Amino acid sequence: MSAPMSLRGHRLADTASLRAEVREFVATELAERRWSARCDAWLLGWDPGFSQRLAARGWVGMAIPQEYGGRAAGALARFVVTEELLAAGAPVAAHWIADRQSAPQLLRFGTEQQRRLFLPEIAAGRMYTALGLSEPDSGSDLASVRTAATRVPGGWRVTGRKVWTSGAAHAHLLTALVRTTPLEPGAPRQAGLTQFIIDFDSPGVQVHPIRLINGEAHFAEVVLDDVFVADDRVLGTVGDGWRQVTAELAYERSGPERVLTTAPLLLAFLRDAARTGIAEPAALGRCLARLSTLRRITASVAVELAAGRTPELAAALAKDLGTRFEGEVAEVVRQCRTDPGGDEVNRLLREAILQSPGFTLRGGTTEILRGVIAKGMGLR
Amino acid sequence: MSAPMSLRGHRLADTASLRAEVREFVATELAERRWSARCDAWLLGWDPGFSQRLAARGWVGMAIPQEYGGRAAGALARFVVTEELLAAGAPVAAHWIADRQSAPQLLRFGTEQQRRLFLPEIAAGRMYTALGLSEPDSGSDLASVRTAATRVPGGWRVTGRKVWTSGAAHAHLLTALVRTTPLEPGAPRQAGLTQFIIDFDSPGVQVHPIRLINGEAHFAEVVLDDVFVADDRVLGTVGDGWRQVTAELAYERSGPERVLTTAPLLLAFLRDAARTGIAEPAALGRCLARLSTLRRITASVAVELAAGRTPELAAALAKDLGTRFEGEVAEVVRQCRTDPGGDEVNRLLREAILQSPGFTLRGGTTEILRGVIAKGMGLR
Amino acid sequence: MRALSPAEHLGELEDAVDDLLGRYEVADPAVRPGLWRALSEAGFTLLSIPERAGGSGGDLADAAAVLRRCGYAGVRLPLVETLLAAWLCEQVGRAVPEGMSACGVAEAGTATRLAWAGTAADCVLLVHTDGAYSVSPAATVTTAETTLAGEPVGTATAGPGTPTSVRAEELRLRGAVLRAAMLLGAAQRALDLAVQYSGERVQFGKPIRSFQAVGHLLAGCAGQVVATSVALDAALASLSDPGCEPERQEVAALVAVVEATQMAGRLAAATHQVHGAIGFTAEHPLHLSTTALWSWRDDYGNEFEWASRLARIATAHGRDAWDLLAD
Amino acid sequence: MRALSPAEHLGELEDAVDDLLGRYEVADPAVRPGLWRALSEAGFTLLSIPERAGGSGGDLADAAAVLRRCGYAGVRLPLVETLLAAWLCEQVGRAVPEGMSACGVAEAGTATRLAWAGTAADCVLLVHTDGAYSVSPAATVTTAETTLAGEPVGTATAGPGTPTSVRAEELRLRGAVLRAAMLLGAAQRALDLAVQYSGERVQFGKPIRSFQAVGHLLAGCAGQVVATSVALDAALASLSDPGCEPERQEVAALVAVVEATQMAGRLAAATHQVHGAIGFTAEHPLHLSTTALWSWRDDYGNEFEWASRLARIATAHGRDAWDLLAD
Repeated sequence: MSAPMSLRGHRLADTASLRAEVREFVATELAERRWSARCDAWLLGWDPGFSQRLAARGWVGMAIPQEYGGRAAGALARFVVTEELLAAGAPVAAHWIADRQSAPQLLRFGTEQQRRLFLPEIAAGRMYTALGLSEPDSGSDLASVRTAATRVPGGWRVTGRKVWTSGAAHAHLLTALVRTTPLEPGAPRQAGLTQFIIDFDSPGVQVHPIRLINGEAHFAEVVLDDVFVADDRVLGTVGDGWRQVTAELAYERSGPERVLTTAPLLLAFLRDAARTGIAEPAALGRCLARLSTLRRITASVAVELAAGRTPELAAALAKDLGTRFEGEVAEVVRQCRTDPGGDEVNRLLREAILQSPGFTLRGGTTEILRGVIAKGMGLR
Repeated sequence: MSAPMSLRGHRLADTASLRAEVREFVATELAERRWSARCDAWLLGWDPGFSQRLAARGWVGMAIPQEYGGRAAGALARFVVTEELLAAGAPVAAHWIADRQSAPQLLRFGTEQQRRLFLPEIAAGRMYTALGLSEPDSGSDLASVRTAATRVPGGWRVTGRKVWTSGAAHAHLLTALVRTTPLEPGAPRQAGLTQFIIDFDSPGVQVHPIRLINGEAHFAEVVLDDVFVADDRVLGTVGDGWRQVTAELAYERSGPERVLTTAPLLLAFLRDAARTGIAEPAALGRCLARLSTLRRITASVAVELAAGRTPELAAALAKDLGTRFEGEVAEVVRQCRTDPGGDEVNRLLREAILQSPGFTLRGGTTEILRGVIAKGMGLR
Repeated sequence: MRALSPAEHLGELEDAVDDLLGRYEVADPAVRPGLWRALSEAGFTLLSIPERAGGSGGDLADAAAVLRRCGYAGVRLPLVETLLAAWLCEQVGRAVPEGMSACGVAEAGTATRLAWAGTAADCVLLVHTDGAYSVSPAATVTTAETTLAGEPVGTATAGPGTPTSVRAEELRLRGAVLRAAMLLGAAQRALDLAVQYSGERVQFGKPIRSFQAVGHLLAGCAGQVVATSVALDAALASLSDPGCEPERQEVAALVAVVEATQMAGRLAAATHQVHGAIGFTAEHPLHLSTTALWSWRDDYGNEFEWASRLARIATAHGRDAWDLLAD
Repeated sequence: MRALSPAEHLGELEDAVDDLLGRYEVADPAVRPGLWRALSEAGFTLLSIPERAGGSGGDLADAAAVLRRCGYAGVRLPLVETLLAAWLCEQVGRAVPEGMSACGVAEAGTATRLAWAGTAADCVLLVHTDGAYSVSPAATVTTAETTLAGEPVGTATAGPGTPTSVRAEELRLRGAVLRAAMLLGAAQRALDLAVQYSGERVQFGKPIRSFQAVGHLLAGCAGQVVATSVALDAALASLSDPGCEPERQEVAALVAVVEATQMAGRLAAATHQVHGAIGFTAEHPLHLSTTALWSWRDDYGNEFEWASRLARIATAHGRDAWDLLAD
């Protein structure tokens, strides 16, 4: 039980001027009515123009070294930019996965050729990626991969289905986890998996949008029908896919995007509440305290990750607390408003409620996360 | 999932005059300073004088037929008296188990001799009983009984230990669940158990009080060292103890005592709040709504039980909701008071908090209850 | 012929409603006009309104049984609003509208965010002017948007009409009680779907219902549903009893509404959690229930308002609030 | 000799405190005077008070480390009160009491429910008269009763003393932050006991920690403890930073106090639940932690007051409250 206690606060004060710059940029964009704030904007807000304007300011690819077109900014700087954009509900979805997950993976596991090919485009906010992990019926059991590849001259032929792939309708590349060694009875299911970089334009790739309860289709099913993948599009080592993906989950479980999804609603409500007052202040206060704490925890995790450590337990705790916080915001706003609320609050409230089932699903359900925590505490 | 939906509200309006009588009696007792209201009074409020004054009004043994000295009042009348006494925090502990559990068991399973011997004394508020179910390390697993009896001429000799026996320090009789057939490997553990009625004065019975976190000792460990129990003190059928006790659990899971333990605190707070106001009305309102609903549910269960039905699932639901409600009352009072509170509120609040760990333990933990519910819903 | 007991009577009524609903693809907005006609012709839309006033007779329990089964089936029709409009008209001796009706309170001549305004044929408003209330058909009505549940809301205006003693709070609370019946139905459906799914869905080699966390979550849901069911029955009985004091009626109604609106949020969250990703898709029926739970709970005021009102009434009575909280 | 990093320094300090505490049967009230002397002689009772003012030097993080470990061990001594009294005396240039001290706010000349009043040798009051504050030693002090945690509380009176700009809210909030450190220690102990017990206790043939419900409950507890730990570190850093604006300090302190007081109730309930009946007995050490959690959370105002205050500050800033909530 000592590990999760080792988190120490990281001061963000030194990044105040960067924060102010981002805020000014956002204010200008809003003044020019280029977009409206959205809850869950890293999923819902697909806007290539915005991604490119952001990249022009140096705020995409901040973790990518300069030799590959990035900014090599520190983890805290990147954290601050991300926080501000999410709090503003800015449309960051297009470059999100490329910037947050694909770029670090390419840096860790990619070939020099792959890095030179993809990273500058990602840093320019022009190349977007999607992840092919979940499959039909796999749910939280990610190792149950059935999409399989067979060896052919110069590469592989991949057949199978991936579901819950966000951004598949518009992304350029799919990073898919594929079984490259048939599963032997009794062998660990985690063995024999490989990551491939698949171009969405490849023959045999079909994308079927999945319409959600909000009527939109940000996820899709990706059908891979005998798709050829050249050897130079293997990501990392053949057979090492499970370890590579698991490392990736540490990224997916810890960021401000696990806390701030509904922050645009909360902040819009605070803006209105300064005028209308609040009905049940204690509930709002508890919510604000938790927001403050979670911001500090996610900042700490970001710094730890940047230092090469993997605070898996702390990250799982952050996400367990964070995703529940995201869902509570809508209830707190409902509880505290003294009148039907302004139009923007109502719009964001509706969005927050409709997105809420997803908060605890993505990147590990509450059950899975608490299992990770229990294990980390030595309970399993 | 249809069973728990079958509860229909039972009107209590016809019992208004009885309710008024009880309330007047309570007011007189309080005016004469005979006792102070307590939370959890059915456990903490041991007062033989009160039990006998109550019996003199006909409010003990209300479910016992007149031929055995009881009142044969209806289930709703008994429910109303119980509700009023618990809400007032009156000291009902002495006669509680005899009236609520032993009398019905004697009526269902006892011999005519046992009934004639014990029931009139119980109805007079003079004979008190205790239950010997839990054993060291048994926890929620009641079938793991190790207290054992061996056959001797004219009866049995019982050796073992019972823990968490409430009222053992002052009660007259112990109804103990005892293994009378040694456990064969592979045989169901529920078989071969028998209920005995054991006089606390019998040679070989020792009572060791268990001091609780509130500094009081309402529970005890009862050590049975080769205690002789005559054949005429077997309760019901030899070997049928498990079934008899399980039937009893339906009583233990459903009454107003699973809801109203902290009602004296809530009502004292409402009395003060009429003067001082409340800080977070929504929290109080939710608590009051739940109190109202739970009163209706427990009334329905009482009527069902009296009609000979065993609404086990509904009773488990009532207790699951009820015991959590009991614990929430203290938090709601803390949340809603606008000043440090009157002396009685503070005294009751402290009592409610210190008793709170027990609310979800007795008569089946939350885990066990939810297991019963899940099973009743067809989930297991 | 043997007289039916109240429970048997309600059971037959529910079966008849289910039978009718089963003949429609309820989720499809295109069936709404036809479904309404069928429900109306069967006499299901004006239950609890006396026949002499143009209603179908029966009592509030009958009306609530229909609402509950329609909520269960995922119906999107102005059933509550039409009952409210009819009740309001009956109170002041106006003709009860025969078809779909919207109904609500107009402050300063205008009712905003009014469910079904502009879509329903009629719109009856309780008009609040100069401290007095009157009942009036709407003069102008426009549809503005749709709710989370996919139902139209709009704006309506009206001038003063027939004076009435009915106040805004009473109308809203009555609406919320009727809505609670629909919420209960929607919750029962969501729970049934979750129970069913938890048995079908296999993960890590066994049905997810065998995971303790899932079983307990569903058991907690069942408790919420039972609580609402019991509280609603009591509220309907209280509102139907002319001998019951108005304050007791109000408290019983508030208790039911607080239980129902709290249940709504919890059931929506828990049943989505059990369903995982599949319940998040438009193709799965769960959202028919959960979007209703999220939307309807706020229709006539939200759970926190109702709970605060209940607390204030109770606090005014001090210790004697105990008496008001069950009878 | 290598300089210690802040974390190493705190670690050594904590080890030294644990070492000292390990020599006492902390749960026994009879050891309190001796334990106090030992803590005092080791310089642990006046950390964060400058040496020139009669303290032991060090900063708030040092003081909090001592409080946390004492909270962990189940200590019942006026550690927070003595630090508050010393700070208050230092603010106005009065001599810092050397021994145990009570400390609190006297309204209209009297402080009620004052922890350790009558038992501690000294009692320093922040006296509120005619809208102004002053610091004064108590004139009369009486012990009235004991708290849930078994600590004495009493009443003290004082007339006006040395004028000060410190206000009641500031003193109470500072007390609550220091108390949060003790709450954190008590919570860590309760959680450690529960984790340990869940591995030892066998039910239905396996250790109860292997039941999903138990594992998840403990995981939830760990989250609460981490949240408080992170928030408290930030509050201490903020209060120690002379360059930090008072409003930011207040917000950071409120966040820590809200986290700590919420954690207290949840940890007490959950760890008792895991322990079952055994944790309910006086002989088991759990209650040393849980009675502290229940009692201390209300010492300087309760979690709902603090949370409301935080909400009001944030609401006054509107959207810009975002800026106040982390730095």
